[in-house]
Amino acid sequence: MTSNLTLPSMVKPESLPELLYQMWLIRYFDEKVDEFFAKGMIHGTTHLCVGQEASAAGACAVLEERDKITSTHRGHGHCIAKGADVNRMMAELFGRATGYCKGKGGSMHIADVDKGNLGANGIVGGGIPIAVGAALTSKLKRLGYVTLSFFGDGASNEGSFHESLNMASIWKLPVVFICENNQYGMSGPIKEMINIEHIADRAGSYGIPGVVVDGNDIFAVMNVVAEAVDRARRGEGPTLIEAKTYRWKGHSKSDAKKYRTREEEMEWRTKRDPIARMKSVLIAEQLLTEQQADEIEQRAKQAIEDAVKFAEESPMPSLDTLEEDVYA
Amino acid sequence: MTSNLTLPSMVKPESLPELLYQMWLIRYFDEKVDEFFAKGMIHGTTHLCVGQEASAAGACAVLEERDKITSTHRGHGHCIAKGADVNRMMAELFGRATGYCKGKGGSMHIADVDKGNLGANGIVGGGIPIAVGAALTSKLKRLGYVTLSFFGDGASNEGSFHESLNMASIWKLPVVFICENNQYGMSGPIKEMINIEHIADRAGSYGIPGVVVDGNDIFAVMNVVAEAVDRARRGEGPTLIEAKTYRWKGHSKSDAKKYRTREEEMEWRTKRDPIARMKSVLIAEQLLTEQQADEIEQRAKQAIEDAVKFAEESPMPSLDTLEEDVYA
Amino acid sequence: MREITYLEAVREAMSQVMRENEDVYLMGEDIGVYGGAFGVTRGMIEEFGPERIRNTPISEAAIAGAAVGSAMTGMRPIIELQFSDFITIAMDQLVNQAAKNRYMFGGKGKVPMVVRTPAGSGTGAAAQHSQSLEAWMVHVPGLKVVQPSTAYDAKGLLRAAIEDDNPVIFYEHKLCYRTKGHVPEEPYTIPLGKADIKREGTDVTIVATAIMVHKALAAAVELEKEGISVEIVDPRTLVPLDEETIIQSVKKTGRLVVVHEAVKRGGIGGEIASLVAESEAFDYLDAPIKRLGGKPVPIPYNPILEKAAIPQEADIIQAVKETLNRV
Amino acid sequence: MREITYLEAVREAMSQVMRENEDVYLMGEDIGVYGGAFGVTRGMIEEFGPERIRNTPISEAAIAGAAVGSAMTGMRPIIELQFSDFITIAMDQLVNQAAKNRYMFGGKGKVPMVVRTPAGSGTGAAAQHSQSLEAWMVHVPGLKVVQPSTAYDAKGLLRAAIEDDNPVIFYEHKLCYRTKGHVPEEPYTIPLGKADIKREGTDVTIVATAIMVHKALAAAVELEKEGISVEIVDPRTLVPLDEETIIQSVKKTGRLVVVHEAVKRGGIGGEIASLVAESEAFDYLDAPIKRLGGKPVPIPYNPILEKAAIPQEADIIQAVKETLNRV
Ligand SMILES: Cc1ncc(C[n+]2csc(CCOP(=O)(O)OP(=O)(O)O)c2C)c(N)n1
Ligand SMILES: Cc1ncc(C[n+]2csc(CCOP(=O)(O)OP(=O)(O)O)c2C)c(N)n1
Ligand SMILES: [Mg+2]
Ligand SMILES: [Mg+2]
Repeated sequence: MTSNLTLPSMVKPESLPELLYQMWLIRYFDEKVDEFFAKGMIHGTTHLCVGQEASAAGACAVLEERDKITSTHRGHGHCIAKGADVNRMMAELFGRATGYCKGKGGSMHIADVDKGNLGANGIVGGGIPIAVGAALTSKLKRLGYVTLSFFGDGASNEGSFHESLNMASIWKLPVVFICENNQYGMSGPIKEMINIEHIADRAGSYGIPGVVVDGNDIFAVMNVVAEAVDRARRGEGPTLIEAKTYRWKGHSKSDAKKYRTREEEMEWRTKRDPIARMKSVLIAEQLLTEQQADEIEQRAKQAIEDAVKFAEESPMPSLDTLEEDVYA
Repeated sequence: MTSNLTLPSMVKPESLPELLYQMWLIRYFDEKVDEFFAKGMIHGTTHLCVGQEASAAGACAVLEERDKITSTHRGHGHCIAKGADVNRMMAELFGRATGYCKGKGGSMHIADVDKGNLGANGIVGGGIPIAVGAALTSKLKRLGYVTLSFFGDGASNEGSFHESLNMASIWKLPVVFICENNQYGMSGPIKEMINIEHIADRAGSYGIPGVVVDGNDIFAVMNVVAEAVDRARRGEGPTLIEAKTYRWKGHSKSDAKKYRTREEEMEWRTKRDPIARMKSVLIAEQLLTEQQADEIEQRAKQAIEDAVKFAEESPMPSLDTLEEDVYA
Repeated sequence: MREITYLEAVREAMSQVMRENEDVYLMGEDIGVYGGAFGVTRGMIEEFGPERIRNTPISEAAIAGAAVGSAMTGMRPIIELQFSDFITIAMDQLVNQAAKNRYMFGGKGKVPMVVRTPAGSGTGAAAQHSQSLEAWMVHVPGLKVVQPSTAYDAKGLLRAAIEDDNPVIFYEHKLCYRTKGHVPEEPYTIPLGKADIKREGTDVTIVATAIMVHKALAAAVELEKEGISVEIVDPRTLVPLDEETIIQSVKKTGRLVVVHEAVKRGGIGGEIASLVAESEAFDYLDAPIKRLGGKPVPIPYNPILEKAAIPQEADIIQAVKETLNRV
Repeated sequence: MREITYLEAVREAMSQVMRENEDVYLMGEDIGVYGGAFGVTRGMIEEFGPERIRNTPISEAAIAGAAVGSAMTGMRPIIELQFSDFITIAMDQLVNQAAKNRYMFGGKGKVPMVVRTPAGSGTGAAAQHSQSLEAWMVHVPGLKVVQPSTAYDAKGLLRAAIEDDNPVIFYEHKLCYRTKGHVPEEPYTIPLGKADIKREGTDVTIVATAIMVHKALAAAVELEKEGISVEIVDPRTLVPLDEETIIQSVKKTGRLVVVHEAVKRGGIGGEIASLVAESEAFDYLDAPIKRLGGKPVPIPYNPILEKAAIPQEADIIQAVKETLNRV
């Protein structure tokens, strides 16, 4: 295979079909979760990242396994992209003992510490300082890993964003802040919640690079994140990346979406679907045929069906486990 | 009197000698407090603003009585500049019943709500959101007043700074943020605590003007703050002003000042004394004679002696008052 | 009398005060067209407009602080914190500023603000969205703390909280939102500091708060079948606390079970039990006081574990019987 | 044995662990050349350098959060919050993250970090710099809470806290800093969860924490003159709490006074009193349990008022006598 695509050095053209698979996996995972929630088959609430697959998959594609991420309430995509097993994820949503958190965490708290995912987070902005700390460990122990912190546009108005970026900057920590600007914080349009055009411009307050990227273009995301990761790994400190994207679904389980128009949604769904875009590039670049692309999609769909089966067949946690795991 | 000075419209040349008096009052107040603390005659701790008189006096000089301020742990200057009675201030430091807080607040909590001083604050950054709220009242009730929020360089790294400036900006609130950058947050040199040159540049994160001013030049301070106040009063929203200054004394009661050199201190004391600078301008502009200037200084000194006398002769609060004033 | 939900009662209390008093306004995340995370403010922005139903950025510290500053200068803000767990981000403004200003300033100024916030588990939202942290607030002089359990109480207490000249933390329980009750249409207040006897009885007193009032009521029905007569006291406000009503009830019944959802360790059960033990009711006690509270765990996600983490009807029945030596 | 101050003991514990274990480091405001607000870390940056004695910006939320992230990835951070009142700004990271991560993640990961922070009044620093908020932390499953009263305990407990694999809130009392005691030079640990009987006695048990241990000891000397023999139990750690030692003592003496500096309402006194009342010691009680705690006020500035806001030696003497019906 040869290709004219500009790719970061750590991403080989051969691996791109697998990345497409990952995007489909994310999408079908969340579509399935949506279905179950609509049917009332899952407890609690959930935040789906359908439409935002490229920022999760693209950003994590340039990471090494030892690298770490901190994620958010809208974290299934990050989790899958950082290498998690969809069976155990689905089992967690079903509250089963085989889930990543043994049924104790649910959608908002899936972590995969072994794979470097330091956890989804139910607190908006809560993961940002944690990423700073993980980066500090890397620096103090000279471990060479980089930490990538995902958060939303809304989170950029939390104090924790400000304190963390400043601290990471003055200490030149190996961390990359990636703001997935999906235009809304729940119902709050980011345009009304900040008085500047780009969240990336806030980098100026910390003397670090700020970059805006089309979050629905996985190639652009990979290149921008790769550069920031390199910079961080070289010891030159953090970068703030703003990936402009859109969530197709409502904010959480129940959302009448009164704060935006159906036209706006359609625009993003039809013209900027990150999966369709990647697929067409791969086909145009002859890295993939239509048929192979369909197979990839089907394989992902099937993996999610298998995950559901795994989850459904898994046991509930025993009541004895209630008081376990509080203290180490 | 005529003068070539550029002054904001609300400041009349005739009032300048009184402003010089106010700076002396601030200085002698804090020098006296320093003396008493050194002698162990006052309880607790204190943060002196000797050397920073121009930012307090200059900023408040352009305010109307109905305008409000929020202040800090280093708040005696702001308090005097906003019109407080030094007798009641000194009495408060002596813990007397006649003090502004009936002896319950002490140095860090003097407030003069009637005069629009919403309080010193022992929490770094704690007053900033309060100023936003006071400005919101002005806007909601169309009261036309402006709120000025003082805080230090160190406070600009608190989350509250970030959240407040953003909120004030998107709501176009009549508030002026004035950061008195005295180069250190306790022992932390601001140069090590941020990775940019000017804190004022953080205004860029909020889409508001950011202005650097020589905080030891009272004329410059008045002009810059007046413009920001005008803007706020016109309904055009907040401004961030950074007044570069220096505290002559240690951070608080006990401070070996190991984090800075005596030379640096001398430089600021001798070459940039805000009072000496104002005095020489007034004399050069023939708004004042040497002799009048001396009289002003003596009058201020005497006022502080009187304040001490008032405080010393005031009664201690009665034990009955302990449980009063918790609830309204 | 008309029946409405607890959620509607909260909304009605706010709307009525806002029609009467221009100084009252509401601030919070997604309280506008979204109607708030639980729908409490639905329709309010349409009536009162975006100036008085202020959608905020996600900035809890500034929301709380802006409320403090605005309250100090003459407004009566109500803020909605989307989940009471997020109070952790607003603590400085609530505890160090709102609660203390008046005292620190020697009795000058006042901070008439209400923090409305949904608490409690049972919705599957897990550890960071299910806490019951009211005990923290009880420990802070200068704050008042309200915890309504019924629609009727919610409406009257919220109005009282808004009219109060002090910062009031008003805990709404998520599982109470959909409960219905008779609620007069006209405005009324329930004074802060007045407990309510939710059921009269003679054998045991249960002091229960928020959702536990409902569980206790259900338990009482079962216990009655076994001939045990339970009196249920709902303090409604934890600060000020109506010690008198609790003590009188215990003097009558001679037995006390205290039950709350919050973690037992360090919860307000200890405070209430100790107050009673220190009071004249001590000599009337025929059995040791029983405390029920949440297990010492973060709230888990799985619904079975989630239920097991906090007291349930069966636990209350069991505790009452133990108190009566009838197990 | 050598005598050093409580402050020196804290410093020595940190320095010794840091010499042995590269994973331990310290973060906080002004802990470098300034030596911390109270001088606890004086000299440490000279020995360990600025990488391991990390001066931070004034950003309590990020300091706490960075400690969480760093602890989760293999370090053992100690953070110094300059005054324990500022924990209000770090609450989300401590309560929603540090305390809950392991549980939420189903037992994966651990958060071995220590939050050292000076608490208490008596220095004239007034309402925002004098609080005792340990009861909040006790209420949060996942945290451990330590409150040493002597130099010896401070050294051994701090080492245990650093070696513990969980987040530990370590309260240092400002007025204890200058107190001296015998402290071995070699490293040692005192297990978390082991109370210490600071004085043996037979008539009354006083459970006292932090500075109240010293006031209780002074009171005991006075009481002894009147023939009253007081036993003083210092829990030293509130989580885990050594219920056993407290219960045994009460069984022996039959009387209990609990005293802490924190505001009585909602303080841990209620928890301790209730635990005892619920325990087998209940039947041994010859008098109602007495709780002493701070008045329901923010700490005032004036030294006379400041003293009156919290229990003093005379109050303890009075409470003991009341318990013995000797007033
Ligand atoms: C501290 C905090 N405040 C509020 C919430 C409630 N909440 C959950 S997600 C959300 C919106 C977050 O917006 P953004 O950061 O843009 O992320 P997105 O949901 O768009 O992915 C809000 C307000 C929360 N979980 N935590
Ligand atoms: C939230 C909080 N953190 C820390 C402190 C301790 N402290 C008091 S003043 C100060 C330095 C503040 O620096 P800056 O904002 O520059 O004001 P300056 O003292 O220089 O006037 C510190 C760290 C505090 N009072 N509040
Ligand atoms: Mg968003
Ligand atoms: Mg400074």
